[in-house]
Amino acid sequence: MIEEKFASGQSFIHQLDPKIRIIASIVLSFAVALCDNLYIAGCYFIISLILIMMAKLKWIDVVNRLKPVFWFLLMIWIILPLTFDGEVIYQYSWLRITGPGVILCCKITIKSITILLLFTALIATMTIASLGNGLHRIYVPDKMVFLLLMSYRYIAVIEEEYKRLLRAAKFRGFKPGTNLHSYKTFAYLAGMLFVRASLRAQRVYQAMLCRGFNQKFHTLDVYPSNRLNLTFLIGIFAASLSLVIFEIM
Amino acid sequence: MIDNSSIIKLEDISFSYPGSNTRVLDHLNLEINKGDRIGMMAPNGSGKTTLLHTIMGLCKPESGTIEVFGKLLKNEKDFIPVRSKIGLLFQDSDDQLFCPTVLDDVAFGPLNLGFAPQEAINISRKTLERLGIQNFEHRVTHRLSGGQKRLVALAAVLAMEPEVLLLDEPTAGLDNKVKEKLIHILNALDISYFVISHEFDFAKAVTDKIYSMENGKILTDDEIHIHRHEHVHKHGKHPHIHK
Amino acid sequence: MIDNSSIIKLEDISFSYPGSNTRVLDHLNLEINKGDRIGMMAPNGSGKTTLLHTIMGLCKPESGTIEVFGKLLKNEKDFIPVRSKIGLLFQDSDDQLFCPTVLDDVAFGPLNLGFAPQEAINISRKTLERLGIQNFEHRVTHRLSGGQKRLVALAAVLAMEPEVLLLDEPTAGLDNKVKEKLIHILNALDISYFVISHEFDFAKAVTDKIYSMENGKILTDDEIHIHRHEHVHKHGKHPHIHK
Amino acid sequence: MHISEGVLSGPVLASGAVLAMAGAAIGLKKIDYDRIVHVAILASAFFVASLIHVNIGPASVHLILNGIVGLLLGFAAIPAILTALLLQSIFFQYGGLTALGVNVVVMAVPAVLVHYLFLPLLGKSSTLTFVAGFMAGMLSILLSSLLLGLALWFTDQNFLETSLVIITAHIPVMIIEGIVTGFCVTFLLKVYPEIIPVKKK
Ligand SMILES: Nc1ncnc2c1ncn2[C@@H]1O[C@H](COP(=O)(O)OP(=O)(O)OP(=O)(O)O)[C@@H](O)[C@H]1O
Ligand SMILES: Nc1ncnc2c1ncn2[C@@H]1O[C@H](COP(=O)(O)OP(=O)(O)OP(=O)(O)O)[C@@H](O)[C@H]1O
Ligand SMILES: [Mg+2]
Ligand SMILES: [Mg+2]
Repeated sequence: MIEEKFASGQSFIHQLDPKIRIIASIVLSFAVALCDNLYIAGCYFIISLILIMMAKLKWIDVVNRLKPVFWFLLMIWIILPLTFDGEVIYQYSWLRITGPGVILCCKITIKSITILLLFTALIATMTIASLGNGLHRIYVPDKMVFLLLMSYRYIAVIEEEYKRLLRAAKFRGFKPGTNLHSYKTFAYLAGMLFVRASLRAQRVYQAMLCRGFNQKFHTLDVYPSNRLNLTFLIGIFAASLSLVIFEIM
Repeated sequence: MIDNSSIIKLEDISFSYPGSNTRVLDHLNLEINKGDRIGMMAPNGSGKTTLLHTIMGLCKPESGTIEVFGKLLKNEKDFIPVRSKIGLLFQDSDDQLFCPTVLDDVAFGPLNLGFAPQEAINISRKTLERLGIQNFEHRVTHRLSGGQKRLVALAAVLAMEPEVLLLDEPTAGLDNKVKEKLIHILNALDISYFVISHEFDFAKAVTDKIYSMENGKILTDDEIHIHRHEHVHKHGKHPHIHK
Repeated sequence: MIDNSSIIKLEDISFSYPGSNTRVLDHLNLEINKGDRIGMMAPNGSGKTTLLHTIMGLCKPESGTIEVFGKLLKNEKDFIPVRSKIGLLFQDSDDQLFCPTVLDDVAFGPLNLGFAPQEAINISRKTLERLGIQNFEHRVTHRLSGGQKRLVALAAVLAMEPEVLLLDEPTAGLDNKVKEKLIHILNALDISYFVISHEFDFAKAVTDKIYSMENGKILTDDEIHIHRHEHVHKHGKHPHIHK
Repeated sequence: MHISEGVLSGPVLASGAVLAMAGAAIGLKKIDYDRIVHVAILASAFFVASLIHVNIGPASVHLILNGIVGLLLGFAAIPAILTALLLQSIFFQYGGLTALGVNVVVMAVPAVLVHYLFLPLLGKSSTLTFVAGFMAGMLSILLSSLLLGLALWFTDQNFLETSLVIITAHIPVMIIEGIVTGFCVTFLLKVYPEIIPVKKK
């Protein structure tokens, strides 16, 4: 279930330094989030599509990945046009759809999809290991990077444990339903996960001590800087800066 | 029912894990009849656990048929009622015990079967007594020793009054005392079982015939034979069982 | 240094886990000398893992002395420099491989020892090569198979260039191919080691003497003896190793 | 409980990001090196537990359990939740980078609050333990949905109705989280009390 589906490509984007990709995606995402003009948001959307193409990702996978957002957008489109104040563009008895509501929905739709596409193209295309490396080099504290890497490392192990526990419960005739017994059972399963996590943490810490861990994290920085990275970053900066200036004017 | 009616019948079962292209089970056939006490000894990774999971409907075979109590089982729904009639003891007891106390854990199955709490408690007490561990009742499962956990897991399975037991390496991690106890318990049971073990002495003590597995197929009694081998031991002053 | 100088010397060590009143180690003595290749076979729960953890200073004994390389180790501080000279291979490789990629993991130790990143990488590459797994370098550790994980964990330990290895059931869960590989690797090493195993064939193939444990004490070679026993097998057409 | 990208205004996003960073910094500072593995692996357990789906009638919701994480970790819950949310974004695309800060605040502030409110009550008696757990679970979801509503309301006062819908929709979740957290705390206290941090005076 936990897979890094997009991380294993050979495209131009995949070859960029993780640090560069993280910075680029932060800059672009915030530029999009702050943008208030539908047309300019459209430009960002095109940029994000270009980045996805540059990363050579399969469209079907990308669309699948966006599914949770589509549900959210569906909800937005149902609620906002009806609840926003402003000029009424359509009325049917007490139902009134307002212009500002519809425009806001369009903006949210474009902006949210754009930000997620940027994230997919730039961040989801690296392994968590590279992400950790990149974060370390943009001066995210050691402990935070370590937390991320370590937590990722053990998710798969703990998930396996959860599956086995749930399987055992099912073998003993457990049928999840809307009742206290079910909630109690899930509480016990979750509790057991925390217990096992804690016991494993003890053993892992012991293993770290045995390997000479002395309260300091070291990392291997093996990304040589090259001109491509810089060019890409300058391109991204230039694009977002010009769009921001354009919007202000 | 006739005494040797078929309880579990696998025919021509093939299975491989998704993403792997070796068949763990390869056109496998197996029949467990009423009254059977079958042992299974086979190397690590030969697919024993997978076989048990297939019987329980956890691994969906690519081909072949599974019949339990004379009924053909096809989809998840068919397996649900069957699961409470087949008692599976997991390879690792830690995966099987998730309730706070021993009594809670043993009562979990009966509660799921629809017994009222008091009845479930009675059933559980009786089962614990049967295994001679009634004094564990209020112990916290997670703090029991490996052997104690195994016995509680067995009690949890027996409390559902299954018609057949599937035991996945019940002696792994147990010391000799607990093993002897387990031998007594199994021999006193009047239900059929199928037990995986790496220990010949144990398997021999609790079963009537021993199967093996190779290349995804079952090898029955006449295809395997007894073989002598060296082992290290303390001066045989204690009765011992090998691991 | 004389060839058979003492590397690890435990004297009169007693240990029990907090909250429990049984002594897992009870006035135990053990000496590992330079050049020793010692095997340890003992039942589950007899305290083998606890023994190794005591040597590493992860379990603090109630009484007795621990001497490593001739130095008396008393508190946490004394153990720190020693830990990098003793390589402990954990029973569960998942506990030991906590870095994202294989290279990161193997380099973790050397980096902690103060090597510069590039040097650490070189050491790690060389170690991986030595075990014939240089092509794993950029693999994600948790996606490796059980046997692969074990080899990487061994590489991680060896990369610290320890003067003695403590191996906790290195073959558990491994198939025969990996086992044979491990036998070759261990036999090609020129450092002393102490290896816990439940498999006689393996222990015999890689060690010169075999100890056991009982009641919290070590039993040495002359207190145990080789013993013949029956086992079930398919017609011995394959080379096999018992579990 | 996530707020999606592209909804919130600049000032709200910025305050969320700043608060989350400050909180994470405090949290990290409180984690000693010998506890960091513990926090990391509990964060993985939190991630996995939040994949557990429970039924409510015909529908099913996934557990959130930020209350438990808060009880177990205190301030360290902030970096733990940040980690889990970032990993969720990467694996499931529940969010991107800009709303991450706000989402961390929404989930983690109630978690920390609940730690200081209810931890002292745990273990006094079995009823009190369950009640404290229930309150911790329920209150953390209630506060989270209030914070989420507040973030929307600060963005545009027109979001008032939307906020109310969200808070109302979470009422059943609050009850379930309360029950599950109550049982879970009881379980932990009985089975492995060492996991519950005790106050050093
Ligand atoms: N979830 C899984 N995904 C992929 N392969 C698996 C999975 N579980 C087991 N296997 C593989 O299937 C084969 C059979 O595994 P199985 O657990 O059935 O063996 P076993 O006979 O029970 O071994 P053991 O004696 O170690 O318990 C092994 O090669 C194993 O690596
Ligand atoms: N953390 C712990 N707290 C309390 N008791 C423990 C702990 N770890 C181990 N024990 C107990 O100490 C005894 C020795 O355990 P240990 O793990 O050293 O045995 P072992 O010989 O390594 O067994 P195995 O072959 O199963 O690995 C066992 O009875 C076990 O239940
Ligand atoms: Mg098995
Ligand atoms: Mg051990």
